[in-house]
Amino acid sequence: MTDAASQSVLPVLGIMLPATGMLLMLLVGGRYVEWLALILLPAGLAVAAAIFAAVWREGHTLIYVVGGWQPPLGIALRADGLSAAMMLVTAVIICATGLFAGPQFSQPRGRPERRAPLVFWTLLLAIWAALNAVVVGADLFNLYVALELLTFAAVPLVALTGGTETIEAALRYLLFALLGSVSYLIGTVLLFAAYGTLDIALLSARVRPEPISWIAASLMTIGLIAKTALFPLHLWLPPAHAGAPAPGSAVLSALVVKGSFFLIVRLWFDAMPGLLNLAAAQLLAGLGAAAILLGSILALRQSRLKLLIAYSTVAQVGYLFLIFPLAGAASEPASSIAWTGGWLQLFSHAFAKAAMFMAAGLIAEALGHDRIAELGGIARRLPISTLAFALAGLSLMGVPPSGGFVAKWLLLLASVMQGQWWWAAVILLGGVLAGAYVLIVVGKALAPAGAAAAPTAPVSRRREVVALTVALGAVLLGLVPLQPSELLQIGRLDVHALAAR
Amino acid sequence: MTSALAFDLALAALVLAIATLTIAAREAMSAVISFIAYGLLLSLAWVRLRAPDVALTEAAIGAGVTGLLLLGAAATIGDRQAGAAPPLALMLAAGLACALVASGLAATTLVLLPEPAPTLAPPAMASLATTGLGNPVTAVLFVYRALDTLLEKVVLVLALLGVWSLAPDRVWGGVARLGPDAPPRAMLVFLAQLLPPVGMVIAIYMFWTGADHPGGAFQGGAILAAMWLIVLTARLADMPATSHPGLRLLVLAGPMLFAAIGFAGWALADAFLAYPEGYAKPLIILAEAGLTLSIAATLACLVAGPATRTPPP
Amino acid sequence: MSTAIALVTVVAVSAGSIFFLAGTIGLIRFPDAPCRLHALTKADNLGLGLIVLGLLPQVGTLAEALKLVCIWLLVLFSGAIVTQLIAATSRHK
Amino acid sequence: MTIFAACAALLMGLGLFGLITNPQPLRKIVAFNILGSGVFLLFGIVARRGAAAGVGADPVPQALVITGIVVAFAATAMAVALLLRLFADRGDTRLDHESAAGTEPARDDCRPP
Repeated sequence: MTDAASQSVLPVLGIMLPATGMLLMLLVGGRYVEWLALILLPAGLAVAAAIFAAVWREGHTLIYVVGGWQPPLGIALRADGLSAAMMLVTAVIICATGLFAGPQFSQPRGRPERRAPLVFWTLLLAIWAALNAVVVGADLFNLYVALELLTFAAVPLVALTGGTETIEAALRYLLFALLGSVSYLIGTVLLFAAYGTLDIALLSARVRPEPISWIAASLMTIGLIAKTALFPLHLWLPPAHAGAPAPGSAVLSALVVKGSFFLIVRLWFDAMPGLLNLAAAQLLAGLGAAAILLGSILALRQSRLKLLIAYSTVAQVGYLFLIFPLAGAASEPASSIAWTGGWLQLFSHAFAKAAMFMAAGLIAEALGHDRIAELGGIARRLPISTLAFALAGLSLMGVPPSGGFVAKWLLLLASVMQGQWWWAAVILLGGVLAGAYVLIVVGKALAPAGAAAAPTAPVSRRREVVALTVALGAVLLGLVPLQPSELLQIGRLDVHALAAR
Repeated sequence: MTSALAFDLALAALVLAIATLTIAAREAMSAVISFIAYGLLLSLAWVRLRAPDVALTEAAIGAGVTGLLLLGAAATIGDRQAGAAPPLALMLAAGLACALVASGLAATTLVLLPEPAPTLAPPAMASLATTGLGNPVTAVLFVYRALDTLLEKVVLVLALLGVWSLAPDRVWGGVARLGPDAPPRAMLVFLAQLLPPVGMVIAIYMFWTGADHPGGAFQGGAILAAMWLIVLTARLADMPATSHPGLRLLVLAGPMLFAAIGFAGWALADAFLAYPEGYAKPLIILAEAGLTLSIAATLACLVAGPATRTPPP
Repeated sequence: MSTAIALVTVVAVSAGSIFFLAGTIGLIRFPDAPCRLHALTKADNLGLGLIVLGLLPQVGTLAEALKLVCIWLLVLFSGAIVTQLIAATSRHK
Repeated sequence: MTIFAACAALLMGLGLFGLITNPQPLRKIVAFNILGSGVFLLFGIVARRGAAAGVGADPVPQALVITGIVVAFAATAMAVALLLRLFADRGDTRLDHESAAGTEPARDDCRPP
């Protein structure tokens, strides 16, 4: 069924390395957890890099048939260009988060095991395994299990600090996520009932534009939207993402919400090509546009830094949904431009948002609070963190030469080329609003310290540098030549070619 | 045929009536009790749908262990927590929306599903001989779609970690509280002395027979968990501390063994989670044995909840 | 012969069902916990016993028959103890 | 089978209604379980429709349901644990506290001692 050259065990390793690593951590406990992390993080990065290199070099999808049982009876894993890019970005952000979190979550020597370090490191690896399973999954039910893995890793991370507010945020997040899972599951069973397979490639060949496909796709999309926190199902996100400890927020905002978004794209572009029609695409993008405007305006009104950043995630996730009308239309090259722009937005937001939450975490640690009104003088105390925040902000605003700029520019270009100018207006307005909320924070940080400025706690220089490096990553993404656009197309054709057989 | 139809109708009506009771019940405790009855009746529906494996799982986990968990929560919280019910207009709107959803789904399943229905039963049965198993559901769980099962075990461990992580920092690694603080009644102790040996035999039978007949690791594990919980509630054994290396090993051994068998398949049988020819059945039974123990420990720990007392010195 | 066996089954299972019905009505209608338990135990012990008895002639193998009897014994045993526990708890309150 | 298909749809509707309208999180969790079991029943109907090759129901959806029941239990356990912790901390379990983290300064007690 598949040519030998594309068989590779690497996707399995991408899932199983962090998954078994997580089990091992729980088994050994105590100080060994950090040592294991020290081994597993680079190893996982190496696997991701190997997959990226293999897909790049060979130019087609890597496939692994688990247990040798071909779909539809068995489960296959597929790493196409998009999966490879997602895996690499995930690995880089996870490793950076690990470096950032190292001093915060370390076990003291010769004392009983502490709660937070053990839980944090195991959850970090579990999130990694789940995200890798989501991006290489090719079976709708296997993807359901992967999504649940992601949820069950993310929820305790929200509640990690143990504050009552965060427990409540975690519970609300869990309830939203469970409703989303159920909705997704109904769609899955309907598709299986109609077409007798759960495999995405087989499904894309069998699916017909008929009512049951529509119903299934809608239910699955609604479920995934609840997990992605697209407006109007975004209510759970700000308290959850703001309540987690800084490294947790970084991973949640940068990566976890993207996992379910990735599946929405998989569903409409890979599993059910040709089913995406204008009305559905415009509706999704319309919700995205509402999220951009509403999220940005709410971000402007926040008095706390972490909540501001969390609302900014609501807004930035909105941009991703512009991919549906812009890349879904069959008008080359505009749709390819939009496709590249959409994914670049995802990647640059991942870097920018991770950096922002890291910087905000350091600022909160130094001040003992994160009230925006009382940030005065922090630029002098923590110049590196402030710079990291500002650089990440540039990418969110879409200022050249950042990755966010290129992404938004490509989306803008695509919408103008296709005559869908209203999305262009939203993109520009969103950029202006993002500029406003970033400038409020930076302006306050640059202001002189107030008379009642509290003394600041010392902050690790190493962690500041990690935040800055991640922010630089967001900027540098804008300088990468547009070659990745070709990578992002790898496998899209493969799936269709497979479908044709 | 008509008597079967009448039975199905009565069963479905009863299931729906009890579900309505569960949703509409005034007190949390009555809702939970009717939920357990609902789960048991539902497992009869699964028998009628010719899915005895699912019926056992629903009865053991869906009704049994979930019910136990919810009973504990309802006993602790009661109805003291009640927030205000939404206004009537909102209730009506929600009711209308849910009725629409239900009728839409009913119409979808009754009208839109294709005839003849697509099925994977023929390929699943055709390959059954190569696995050496007699129960096709076990074959799907441990051979064809073993990756799902493996990841789902990780989900279960992760849920336990999530529950444990809710312990306050000062009691981390401590002991969970199970049941009331009062000393156990003599009758309970008597039950805990007599029932577990029988239960263990049934659990082992359930896991062992799963290869060829309805049953398996989940159902056996759930029964084992229930037996352990009875023993712990009767204070015949101490609840182990969540930091106890033995407990952690017990929880993790099954998933790790299964993963190890998966990797061994990669080395010896050309594919991750493939079994070498002729060794499929013994390896699956080995994995299931480990998983039965781990599932039992995990389910029991999930019911017991996070630590509330400091670890013993 | 087979008619006689079938008759035994029908009579025994019907009688068992009547006990269950009566027990359930008692469970719903009786005022307090001890009365309800009194009704319930009749259903459990006698009703199930009669049903098992009725089914015994229908099974094919000895193992199946043993399983049926085991089920009845287990229900008898756990039912008796749980009833005691519930009664003790309700008296305590 | 038609009967159980209608039953499954109604169960999903009931569960959804309880999940949306009941203000008590514990009752929401119970409702989620009813909703979930309705979905699983749908799997069962699909399995029964796929009876072939000498088995009364397609084993693949049956296996998926078994996996699903275990995952639903894990979700219930996590939700109940969060709920009990919330109750222990605050004495109620309402989820309608507005601006969850808006009033309180950031707490980060995961810092090393």
